[in-house]
Amino acid sequence: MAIRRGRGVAAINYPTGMNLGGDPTQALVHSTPTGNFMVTLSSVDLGQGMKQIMAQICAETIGVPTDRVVVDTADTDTGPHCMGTFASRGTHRAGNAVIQAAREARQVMLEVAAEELEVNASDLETDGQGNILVKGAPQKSISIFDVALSAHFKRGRSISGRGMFLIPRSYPEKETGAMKPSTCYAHACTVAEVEVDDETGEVTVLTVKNIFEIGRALNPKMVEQQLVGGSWMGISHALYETTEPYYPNRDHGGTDFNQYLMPGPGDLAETEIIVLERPSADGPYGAKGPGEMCANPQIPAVANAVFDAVGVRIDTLPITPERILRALKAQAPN
Amino acid sequence: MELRKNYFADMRKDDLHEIGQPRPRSDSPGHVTGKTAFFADRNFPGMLHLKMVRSPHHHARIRSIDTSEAEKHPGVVKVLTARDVPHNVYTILILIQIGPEDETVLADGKVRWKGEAVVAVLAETERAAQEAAAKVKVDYEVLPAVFDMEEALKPGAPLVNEYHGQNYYLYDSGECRKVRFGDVEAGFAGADCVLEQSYQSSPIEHAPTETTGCVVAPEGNDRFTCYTNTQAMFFTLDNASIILQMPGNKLHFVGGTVGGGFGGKVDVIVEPIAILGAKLTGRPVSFIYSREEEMQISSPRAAEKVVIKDGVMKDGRIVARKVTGYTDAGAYSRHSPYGAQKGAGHYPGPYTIPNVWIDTYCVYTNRTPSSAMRGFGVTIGDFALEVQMDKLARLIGMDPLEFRFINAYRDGDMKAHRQPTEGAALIECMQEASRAANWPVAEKYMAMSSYAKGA
Amino acid sequence: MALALQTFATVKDANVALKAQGTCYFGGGTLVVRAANEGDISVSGLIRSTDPALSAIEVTGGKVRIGASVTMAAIARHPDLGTLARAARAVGGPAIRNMATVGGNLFAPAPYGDFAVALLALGATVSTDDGETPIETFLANRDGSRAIVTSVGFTVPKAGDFRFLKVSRVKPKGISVLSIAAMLEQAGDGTVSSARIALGCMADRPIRAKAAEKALLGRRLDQDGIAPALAAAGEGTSPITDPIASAWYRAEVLPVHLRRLLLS
Amino acid sequence: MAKVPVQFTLNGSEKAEFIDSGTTLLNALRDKIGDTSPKGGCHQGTCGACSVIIDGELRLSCLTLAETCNGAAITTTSGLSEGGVLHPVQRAFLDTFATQCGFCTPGTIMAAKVLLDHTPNPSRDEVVEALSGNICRCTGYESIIQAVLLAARANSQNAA
Repeated sequence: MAIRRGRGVAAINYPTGMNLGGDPTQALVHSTPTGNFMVTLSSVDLGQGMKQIMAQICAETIGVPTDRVVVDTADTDTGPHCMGTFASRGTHRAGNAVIQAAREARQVMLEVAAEELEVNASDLETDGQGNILVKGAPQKSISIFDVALSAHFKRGRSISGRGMFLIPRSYPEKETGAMKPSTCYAHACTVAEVEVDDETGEVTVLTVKNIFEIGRALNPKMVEQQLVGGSWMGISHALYETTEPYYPNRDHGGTDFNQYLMPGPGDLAETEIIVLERPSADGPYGAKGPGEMCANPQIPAVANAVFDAVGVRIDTLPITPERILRALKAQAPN
Repeated sequence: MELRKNYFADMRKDDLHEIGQPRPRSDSPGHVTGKTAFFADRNFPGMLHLKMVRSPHHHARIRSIDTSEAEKHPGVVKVLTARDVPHNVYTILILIQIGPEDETVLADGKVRWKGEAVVAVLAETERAAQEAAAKVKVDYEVLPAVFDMEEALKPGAPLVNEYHGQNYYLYDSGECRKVRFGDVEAGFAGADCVLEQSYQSSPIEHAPTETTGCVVAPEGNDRFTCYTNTQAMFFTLDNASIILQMPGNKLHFVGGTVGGGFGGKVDVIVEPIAILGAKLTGRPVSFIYSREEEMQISSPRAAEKVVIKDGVMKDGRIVARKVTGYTDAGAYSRHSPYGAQKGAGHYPGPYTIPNVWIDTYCVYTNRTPSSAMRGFGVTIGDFALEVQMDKLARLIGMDPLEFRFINAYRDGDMKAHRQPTEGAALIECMQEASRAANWPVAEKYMAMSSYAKGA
Repeated sequence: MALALQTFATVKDANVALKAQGTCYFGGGTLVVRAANEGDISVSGLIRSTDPALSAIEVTGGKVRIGASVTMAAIARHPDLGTLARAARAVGGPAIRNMATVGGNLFAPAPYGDFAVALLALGATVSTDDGETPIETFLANRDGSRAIVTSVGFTVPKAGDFRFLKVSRVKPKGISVLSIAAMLEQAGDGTVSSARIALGCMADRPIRAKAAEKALLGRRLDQDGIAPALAAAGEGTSPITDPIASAWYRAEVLPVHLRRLLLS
Repeated sequence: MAKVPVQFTLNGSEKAEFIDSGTTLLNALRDKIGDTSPKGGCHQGTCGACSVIIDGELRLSCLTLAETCNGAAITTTSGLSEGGVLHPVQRAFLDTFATQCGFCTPGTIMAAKVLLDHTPNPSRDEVVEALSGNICRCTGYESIIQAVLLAARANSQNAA
């Protein structure tokens, strides 16, 4: 009996947004009379925190703190069209639409402020705390609260904006496959370290070190949530998950969380996450989609680590103890 | 988590107020107090429960359906069959002109996978719906089924889906999506070593803790509000509009926080039939997948087979790569033709290779239709590519990490699908991995950059 | 018919009610309520008894009697049942252990029923109003069993004589790849004087590894001593195939895990 | 259908309802009483999203029949915060970013609370064991484990 150790590496990239484009998302932004901002979308928050991120993007663009922004989404009677939350497109597509809408609203806001302060709108800037200042003369300022009141009740201006983001659809050329699948790509490299019990085929993932390049971490704590959860799911895909354990045989598919296997809280690898940021040319504040790609590199990294440990290649997912044991027995001289 | 700000610092503004800040999530207080409203937290008086009668066979002709006993069962309000569905044959990607329509909302004449929806029962209680469902009599003539993609592609295999006419999706490029770049055969001929390997996966479930479902309430003005956990509001609304032949302005979709999606809630399955039930009964209707349905009926990530043939030089350069990918769509398309095509755009991975040949097939078999999942079209391909990379490195006696540096794409490199590389960062990720994992590589690799060569 | 629960003060009355069609005994609910939730419409009447004896644990002179309604959690925390705590904790997660009963575990199909594996190794007896039955006989006939199980009884093992191992893919709460319980008494010279070994998942219900038991007698618990038992461990088994593992895999790793348990 | 009376306290307040016999506590709480904080993730006892505390013990409300809870004291996550002040476990879940989609959160918080009620200073292994019946598909569990450990530290500081 032996517990054998190995490590493996994998490096990947991943496209942001719906493959081949053609996937529009719209956003509307308007201010309330007291200078709070509503973002209206029909995008769906799946738990990844889209509402929070859209609020931060709008707040940054308008120049107010995030808690002054409310996001109203996922109602087709109020929200303008969004293609949906999938393909790592939420932050990128909706974020761009929100920026465009927020910029338009900001412009009206600055125009109203300019009238109040009797300066040119182009001479104004926001301080991020809810005030509009004259560049170079910050003592001359007005609060966004007062600007919104003025816009509503005195000047009859709507501080609002419309945003639409569309990557034009690419059609693959039939014979060569020339096409534009995506405008930006996230990157990752994972090193996994495993122990394999060579009598039972059981694998323990000891550590995973994940390096992710995601364009821009708009909210680092929320990025961390995605990346840690994704890394767990990647290991889960590598070693545990399938609805058809004897594929292509259809029998014995799991029907509950006892039979459908995923690592439990007692199976966690020591997980290290390092984030690099190379802003994308067309992402909101440079962001790319981190949510999907973060679950990919662990799978081959673990597979390669298993080989490094016991010298057998399991080229079929998931890499179950049974597959490892069969391979070890096939390899061993009888 | 650590942010390594030393990379690409010249490309980034780090003086923003809200972006880059770890603000607390505005939705979390609702989550920890149990106040967040998920779709199923809405309860309406008089709500009916929908249960589906499903096919026990992988492939069968339906000779007859007798719902008379079920309709008489106490508590049953309505029993729906294919003839109740206005536009019963549909496909979701028709909205972006990817046809043909190939799937039935309720089976009509045939079932093509075990678990396919045949009859919908609406009753006052879940129990009554279950009991009535057991009284629906369906007379099946069992047909030969095919489960293996290679078998399905052979001449004479049972035909899974008549709307396609063959067991693969027909792209405008033919039986597969193709990418042709350089001369792959010449590349193999000139290579020091050639390695061809095959990789396989089996279906994977999203397994969100909240199962797929919706609650539909008539608004009393000929409009219907559908509370749903779909990942795509208008995509679902527009498909429901087509299936029900109802103008979109009669439909109001309300989503919100979804209890996990991972791609599993982009199919349009529960909403149309629940809206139809609400329309025909005038009552609110709840259709929520059981956990068993979520695990075995909802679309999984497709099983894939990936065959990779590489030509590599002893100095570490990959000179030719041929990839043949097969996506097991199950019985219907759903999003699989799109996923298989996405694979074609992803191969040969983040590496610059002068000669590339890619074919990706979307194959039909008699199993649960597969669809999108986190990493759609790429996850399994990356497993295959990166295990192959490991094998190639060992084949030529090179460190697997150094081998990747040699081939990593950089800004300006032409990809196989003829887009120049922009914004690459693979090299920097690997440099950081080398440090973090204490996996040393030669200094020349640590000195590399993703910026354009020579820049 | 809609589901309905009927509650009786005595086991006797509950047994009478169970003679009606479509009835089933309701213990902790982890099996029967789940089945109803999943659409099993064959049961419409759930019958339970609130007889306090069903919830009692009596330990007298080395003998223990555990009422059928006693939960896994209650066993795991009982001061006199420390040797069994590991087996009780092998069942489910904390919430399940607060609900799952000893009686129910006797009926749980593989890969469930790990505590019944322990009871089989302990040579327990199973009591109903009709009398006592050796657990082995009870398990073999459980599909046709209608009388309410009232308790299980056994001799509390000496510390060190009883060993239990559950192998699962998911930690700490996965269902079993297999489980093994062993009741081993050793003579003064360290040789095994009596052995009862029970296996979970090596059939559709817990079974004894009788060939291995026999092969251990008179042997020491060391690498050489246990070799014949390991070689015989699979005799008479027909492991289940399920989403967790195939019969092939279970058969392959049974001797490995048995060795680890015996040498532990 | 035969209606049966049930009466128990929910988060300290008396509740009395007539329900169909055989109704699970989960359905009674959600559909009759209007407490939707316990979630139905599986109705099989395999996910833990419906976890509640009954007389101090963690239970799965999807496998508990409501009529067996007569006279019981039931706690759900919706009743944990008092006067708008979050329970230390709730606070800790916010501080460690331990919620993503939030569907498993109420059940997991119940499991964490009952652990800390009995074991104020748990080890990591004890936390892992206590959470083992609560499936989370988003987080990978680490942030939840950290939340419970943080809540325990907060408790012990308050006690000191």
